[in-house]
Amino acid sequence: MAIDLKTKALKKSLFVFHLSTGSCNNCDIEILDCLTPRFDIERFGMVLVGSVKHADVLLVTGIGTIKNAERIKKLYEQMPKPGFVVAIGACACTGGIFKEGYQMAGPIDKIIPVDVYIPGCPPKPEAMIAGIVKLLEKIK
Amino acid sequence: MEIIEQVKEKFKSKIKSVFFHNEKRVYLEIDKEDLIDVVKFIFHDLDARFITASGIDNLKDMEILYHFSLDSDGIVISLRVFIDRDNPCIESITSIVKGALNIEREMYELLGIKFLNHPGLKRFLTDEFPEGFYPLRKDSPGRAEQ
Amino acid sequence: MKKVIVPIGPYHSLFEEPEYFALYCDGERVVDIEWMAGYNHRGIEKLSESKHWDQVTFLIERICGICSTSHPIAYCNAVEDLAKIEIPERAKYIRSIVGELERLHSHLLWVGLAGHFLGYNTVFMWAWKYREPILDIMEMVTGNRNHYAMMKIGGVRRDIENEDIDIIKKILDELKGKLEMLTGAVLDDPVLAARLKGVGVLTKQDIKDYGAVGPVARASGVDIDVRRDNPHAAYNLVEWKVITCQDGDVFSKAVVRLLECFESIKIIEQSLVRLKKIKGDIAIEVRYIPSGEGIGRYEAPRGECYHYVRSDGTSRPVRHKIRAPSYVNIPTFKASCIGETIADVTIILAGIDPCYCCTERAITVYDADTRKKLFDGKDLMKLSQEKTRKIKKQLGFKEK
Amino acid sequence: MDIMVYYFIGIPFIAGLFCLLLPDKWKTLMWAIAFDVCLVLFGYFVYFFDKIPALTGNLFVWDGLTNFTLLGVSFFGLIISLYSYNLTIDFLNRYYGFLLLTVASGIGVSVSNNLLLMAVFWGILAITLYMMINLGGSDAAYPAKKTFIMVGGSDSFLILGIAIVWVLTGVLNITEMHIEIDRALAACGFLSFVIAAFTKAGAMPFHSWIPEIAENAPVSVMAFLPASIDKLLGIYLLARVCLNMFSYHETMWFLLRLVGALTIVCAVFMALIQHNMKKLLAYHAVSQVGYMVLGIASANSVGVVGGLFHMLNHAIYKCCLFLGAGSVEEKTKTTDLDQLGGLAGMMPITFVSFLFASFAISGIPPFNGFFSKWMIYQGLVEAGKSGEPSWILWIVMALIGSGLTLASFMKIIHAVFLGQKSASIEKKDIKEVHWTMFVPATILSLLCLCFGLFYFQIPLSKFFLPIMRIDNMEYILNLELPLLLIIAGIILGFVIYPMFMPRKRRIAPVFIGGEKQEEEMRISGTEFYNVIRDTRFLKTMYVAAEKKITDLYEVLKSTVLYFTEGFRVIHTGILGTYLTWILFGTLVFLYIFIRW
Amino acid sequence: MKKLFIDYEICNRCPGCVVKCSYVFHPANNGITAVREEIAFFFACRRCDDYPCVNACPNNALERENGIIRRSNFLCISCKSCALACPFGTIPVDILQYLTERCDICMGNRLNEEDRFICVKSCPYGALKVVDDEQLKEMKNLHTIGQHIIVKVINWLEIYQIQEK
Amino acid sequence: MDIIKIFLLILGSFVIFGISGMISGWLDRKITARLQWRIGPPWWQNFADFLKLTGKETVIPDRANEFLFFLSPAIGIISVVITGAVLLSGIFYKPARWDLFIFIYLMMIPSITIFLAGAASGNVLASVGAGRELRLLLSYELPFILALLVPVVKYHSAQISEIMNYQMMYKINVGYISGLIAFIVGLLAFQGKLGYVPFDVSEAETEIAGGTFVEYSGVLLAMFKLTKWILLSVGVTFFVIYFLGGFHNLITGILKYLLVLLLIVLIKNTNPRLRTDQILRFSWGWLTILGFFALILSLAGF
Ligand code: SF4
Ligand code: SF4
Ligand code: SF4
Ligand code: SF4
Ligand code: SF4
Ligand code: SF4
Ligand code: SF4
Ligand code: SF4
Repeated sequence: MAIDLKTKALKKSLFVFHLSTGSCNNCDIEILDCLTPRFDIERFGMVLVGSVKHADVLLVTGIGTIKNAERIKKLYEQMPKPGFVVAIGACACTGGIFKEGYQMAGPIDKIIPVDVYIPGCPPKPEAMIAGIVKLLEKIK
Repeated sequence: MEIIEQVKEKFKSKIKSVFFHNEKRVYLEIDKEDLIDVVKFIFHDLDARFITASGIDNLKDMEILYHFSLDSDGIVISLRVFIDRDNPCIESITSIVKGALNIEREMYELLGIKFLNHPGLKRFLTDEFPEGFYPLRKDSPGRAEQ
Repeated sequence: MKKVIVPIGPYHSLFEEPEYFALYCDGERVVDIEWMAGYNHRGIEKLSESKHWDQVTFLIERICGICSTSHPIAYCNAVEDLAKIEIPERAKYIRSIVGELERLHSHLLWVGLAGHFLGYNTVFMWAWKYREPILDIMEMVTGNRNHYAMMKIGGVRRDIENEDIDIIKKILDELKGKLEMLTGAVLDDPVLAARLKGVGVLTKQDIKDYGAVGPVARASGVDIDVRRDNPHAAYNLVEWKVITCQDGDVFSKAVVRLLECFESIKIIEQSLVRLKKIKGDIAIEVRYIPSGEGIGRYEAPRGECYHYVRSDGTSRPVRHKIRAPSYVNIPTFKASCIGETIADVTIILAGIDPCYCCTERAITVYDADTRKKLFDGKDLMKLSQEKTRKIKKQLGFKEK
Repeated sequence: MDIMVYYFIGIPFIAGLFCLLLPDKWKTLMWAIAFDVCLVLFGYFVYFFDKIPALTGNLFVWDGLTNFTLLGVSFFGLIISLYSYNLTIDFLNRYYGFLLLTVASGIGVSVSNNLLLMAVFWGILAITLYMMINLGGSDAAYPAKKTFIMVGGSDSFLILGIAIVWVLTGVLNITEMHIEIDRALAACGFLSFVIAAFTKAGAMPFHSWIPEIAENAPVSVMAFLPASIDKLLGIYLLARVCLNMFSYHETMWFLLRLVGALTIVCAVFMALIQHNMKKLLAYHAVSQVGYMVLGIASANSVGVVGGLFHMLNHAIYKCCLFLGAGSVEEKTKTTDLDQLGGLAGMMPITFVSFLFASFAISGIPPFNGFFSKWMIYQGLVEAGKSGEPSWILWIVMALIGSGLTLASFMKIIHAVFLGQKSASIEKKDIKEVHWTMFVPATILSLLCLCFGLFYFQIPLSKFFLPIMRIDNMEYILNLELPLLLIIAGIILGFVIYPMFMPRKRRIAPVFIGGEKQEEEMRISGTEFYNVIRDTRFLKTMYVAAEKKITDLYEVLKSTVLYFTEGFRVIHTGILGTYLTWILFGTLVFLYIFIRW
Repeated sequence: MKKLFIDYEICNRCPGCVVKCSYVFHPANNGITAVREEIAFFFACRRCDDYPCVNACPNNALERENGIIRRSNFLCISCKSCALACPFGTIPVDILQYLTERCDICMGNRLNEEDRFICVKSCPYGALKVVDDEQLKEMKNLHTIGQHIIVKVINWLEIYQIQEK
Repeated sequence: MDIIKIFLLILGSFVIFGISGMISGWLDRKITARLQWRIGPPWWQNFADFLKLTGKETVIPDRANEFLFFLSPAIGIISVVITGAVLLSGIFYKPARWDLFIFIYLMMIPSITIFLAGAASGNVLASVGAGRELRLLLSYELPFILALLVPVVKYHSAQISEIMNYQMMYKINVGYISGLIAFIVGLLAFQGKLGYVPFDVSEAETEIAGGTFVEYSGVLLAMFKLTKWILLSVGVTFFVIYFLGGFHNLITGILKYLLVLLLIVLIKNTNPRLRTDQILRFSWGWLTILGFFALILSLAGF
């Protein structure tokens, strides 16, 4: 019962940490856009936090360059569990237009386990919210 | 175009060729020994703004284009310098233009051109790759040996 | 000198992108800064050598999400310069409109983020709220909120319909009032002024030394603007003026950006009026890209985008050099940040409006080795899989 | 009883002289002598506390204040000698010898009723202080000289005061005096005494010797003399002067308060920016004097009790802090804050005792410092009620001083124990110090807590209320409820907290934006207050302070030197020779005096 | 003067060119395709009256200049419609490349001397040769493109011209 | 004294101020959101946050000093609960025997625990935050004290119960000019204690990534959040009691509470973050001058 309550609370209160790993920063801008009046993800209890130690969800954008790969892993390790990873944008899901890039160590799911993929270049904020709703369904 | 005349006047034989792509785009070819003088003149006396430098690998040699903008006329002057490919080194212009610091660093990193008297010729973009890996060189093996 | 490194980044909420500034501090005072880049390095310069001229526009767009039409414009200018193409008038106006809309949204975005960095979230929210209608226009006109895919060598890809023009005008009119309010709120706030005035001052000499461009330069009284100096698109066909400030501090940068918004609106409105009258193609047909070299410039929201392309007559560039505005603006931190406090450094860095994506475009190598070994697609796939596996295996992957 | 007093003074005195004669190598023997003597004395004073009948003789006085001071002196002697077990300095014989001599003369000062006798002991204290500082090696020579000249100079003020008092009243017995400050001469006499007390205790502007010696004198000496014994005795004298000898006078007392408040604030500002742990502690040793002065000068019972209580508390926690600093220095060989860091894990006991003492000195409830400060505030409020005009100013200064104290101690805590390890510490294999070093500190820190939690039961009702002859202090009881709440809160907290203790734990690297940890990513904490230093107004002050214009000694020195260039030739310049003569002369003087 | 000789009779039969090329300004450049494209349009094309290829091109990439087909390197999307449309099958599909290639007949820069003309060495069918004028003397049906390329091909242009007459 | 009563008081304070703190925290977020044209979180948001954090794993940084890392949240929470209990004690004990000074000192402890937490984390960013927290403490403490001393000067007593009685008898403290000024100064200084904008330098998410709390996660973070919420509630309650005449009438009391809360949130949302040196200059300059001015006024009887 207590566990149940905590899971429920988790669903209602996701702290997201934004991790950009070689993106074109459009996805990142759109993530920030989610915070702003039109989309306002705080309605759902989501807050953007500055430290990965507070986070429940990593929002990963970008192709995951070689320079980033080990850092992403480190950050994933630092995130307190239960924690989830959302790959945002074509880049994070597949590599997108930079797929042939030499620097590419990703896509992200090659580096860390990904729970939800949100494709698009960039995905619209609505899509991101929809993706996170999918994530909520996944949390048990 | 008087400005180009001025440059020609000043350096005469040192300007190996002048090429007008159109009236706003001028390419001047010079020797690498004369670079500093010409840059000094263009940067200080003509009060041009340094835009950037593009390094190009021609296999036979390397080419560096120093782009300067004369903002009041909207003219872009590109100084073309050819340097030896086997031993690519050239005087750094950072002593004149501070802003060239990172631009030259990048060229060093991606093309392997050594800039003499550059204050901090370190890699900063691809420092995870092995030494001697110059991706923008045309004969670059394509991937660093791992 | 005792060195204390305070790391700013790479994954830091100050930046949307990963970037690492090692601040060498003495107390709160920053005595030196080291800039480590490469986290976002995707190798676009190299990638573009293996893409079709037309594909490159899309790639270039993805240099960055904020200047996502500035780089294409500069690139198209470069290719048009190379091929000596004159674009139709209608295309010129549309380019200006899209470019200026982007400037609007980008400046608002900056104002918001600057507020956010200062902990002034109200400004952040307000600015971004006012930015939304612009994105709406964008979506209406181009079909996407951010990567518009509007530019094309020889013109533009999509037209702006007459019916849309009225709607755009209406939205802009509404926006103007709100913008005025926001400008007032930001510029008259004494606390903001206390925070921003006299901070991170760049002198004219600094600007010249570092070759800084855009609002950063204009805030220091350096009157440069490629739109005026080297006219392209429709900028010489409409009335507007270049905003400059003399102080060179972060506050003037804010002033310049906010006032530029009004100029942008002016440009857009005039262009829209003209656009209605002009009939004709939106693009000319480009058949051949001859060999040669070309230079393209465009005044992106953050300053001059500079593209140099060289062609050998095939359907892809031989060399594509991109100099994004932030690449020359960021190093000015050497002049403006040293001696300031950490808190100021963050806002000074933000004042440059840096985004690092564009500074890190340069490489990506995927040449098949033509001399020694030929990989085919499958080999490459295998190799890359192997590599990924390898990376996966060794946590803390390192070459050699 | 008289005869006992001779023993109290004589035993340590003789033991001290004996130690001086012993060869340097017999470490343990000397230690045993010192320790045992102090133990016996302390045991005696504890056992006979309250049981010794009050005594007011020609030469000696024995009342509540004496009782308390004696307890203090012997206690700190005990603590320090325990701590010194593993001490590694040259001339240990001198160390223990002078330690015992100090104890002896400390006892002497506090029991003497005759002012001249007191002056003699006072003089011996100055000498032993000088000698003990000198043990710090050649670097300590200059500060030692400075100290000697300052403290010695204050002795002459004492003598001057005695002379004035003699002229005024014709008696030399403290207990028989009640002087109205109605004339200039009386005021001069009062001020002379006060200067003597201030110099000893280290109130501004006579403080400059304390920070000066801090860096070079052995830490245990710092802990013993300026931190505890000198405070006890200096404030003892002040209390005697203010309570017994002179009667209340508006202007004079105002002056005292002013000095007290200024001392608090100025010294704490200096402390804030120090980079050396010992020096920082020394400045606090100065700053805290201000509270005591303020308390005693509040001229009402709550305040005076607060001041005396604070004196005790200060001696306890400052001693503990110095001992902690000593332990750190023992292990790391440095007290430079920039080079320390992250010691908490390696020296947990030292850390906790240091932390407690820091809380105490910053006045965090429920540590003892809070209660004495609180009483001082109450005293000031009371003073305000009875018409003291600027009481609120003193309160503000005292409160802000307390805030600043907290800030500077947190800085030490960060720089020494928390934060990240510095490169030099990372290399060394540092462990907890020997038990003889941490036990004294632990005892003291527990005392801090104990005197806080049971502030009424032990220190107040045992020591101070009897001294002031107050039976009922309603005000003090005011604290009872909050205190109970605090205790209950802590108990509840520590009962409930384990239930909340995170069950799922994992150790992971620190988050620094994903970057790799580098050695330089370390804030030592010394720069915390650079901002304050750079503030426009304060900057000029600090610059001035660095030029030592606030240092009375330096100012006087430069003026005197200007005049005395010519006399230099006659001096051999070997200070030790002079001192031996002085010591010898004082002994002769003492002998004559006692006979007479 | 050395010239690159292409025997288009052999070459034309080849389903997909596999030669290596030492022109390295582009990754995986196969310069010979560019040459073959030129040959195809110059010599192999039958010059139809109604240009089925031009009409078939969905992107308007083909145009006719003086009767010779020219493919725009910018517009072609490599859909191969023209190859299908050509009734004579004169356009080999592998020359219709989206990313066009370049052959500089190894006149430009090469790192090593032996890198020159590696197309010749790597053509499995022997369609390529480096020749000098002496060797060319005996051969028939030779045509030159520019100064450096010699093609051995039955020139449909001539036939066309004959028909015209 | 009755032990049970004491413990009840502590527990009561924990529950009352915990819940009202969470609600206040939510109000803060909600009002902020409304000011920014957002909808904002639902009322149970802070409860959900708290509950979720308790269910999460705690990540201990490898360079931390574990002892303090675990201890400081506990001290923090205990200190604010005790402060709350001291405030509440007026309900049980009449007249409540406690005075201003203990309140001032108790209110310092949360800042210290935040500092200790940062210092114990072994992280540079946290260290920077910790340093800033201290500077912040230094800066706002002086005006805070000055502001709180104004009624003391007025009534010549540091006893809060007496001050309350005087307010009942005459008029509430903000009714006097000096009291009003003191209230404003105190509120601004309290903003610093709460670590709200413009004084949120020690957390400064966009500068040092959460500052002192950067390493905290799970239960420990939850405790700090709770500490902050309770601090908010306790502080506002204190202001209501000390300056606005207290809760004698529950309805007006709550209205007063909301008013003070609204003021705090408004200040928070209409200012950017200041730099530490600016904070220092502001609070040791303007605020202190104002504070002294209020003191002088109250000495003069206004
Ligand atoms: S159709 Fe949509 S999803 Fe598909 S490539 Fe185009 S934009 Fe992407
Ligand atoms: S998916 Fe598209 S928008 Fe997102 S980072 Fe990648 S390129 Fe940019
Ligand atoms: S400056 Fe660069 S990163 Fe920033 S918006 Fe423009 S292109 Fe993008
Ligand atoms: S050159 Fe050789 S491989 Fe290429 S198409 Fe001709 S015959 Fe085939
Ligand atoms: S392959 Fe090219 S030229 Fe041929 S039909 Fe297709 S687009 Fe036209
Ligand atoms: S492959 Fe190209 S030509 Fe064919 S349908 Fe797709 S976009 Fe059109
Ligand atoms: S269809 Fe074939 S033969 Fe006819 S013109 Fe076109 S390419 Fe030549
Ligand atoms: S001649 Fe040289 S450039 Fe031309 S295809 Fe052969 S190898 Fe390539």
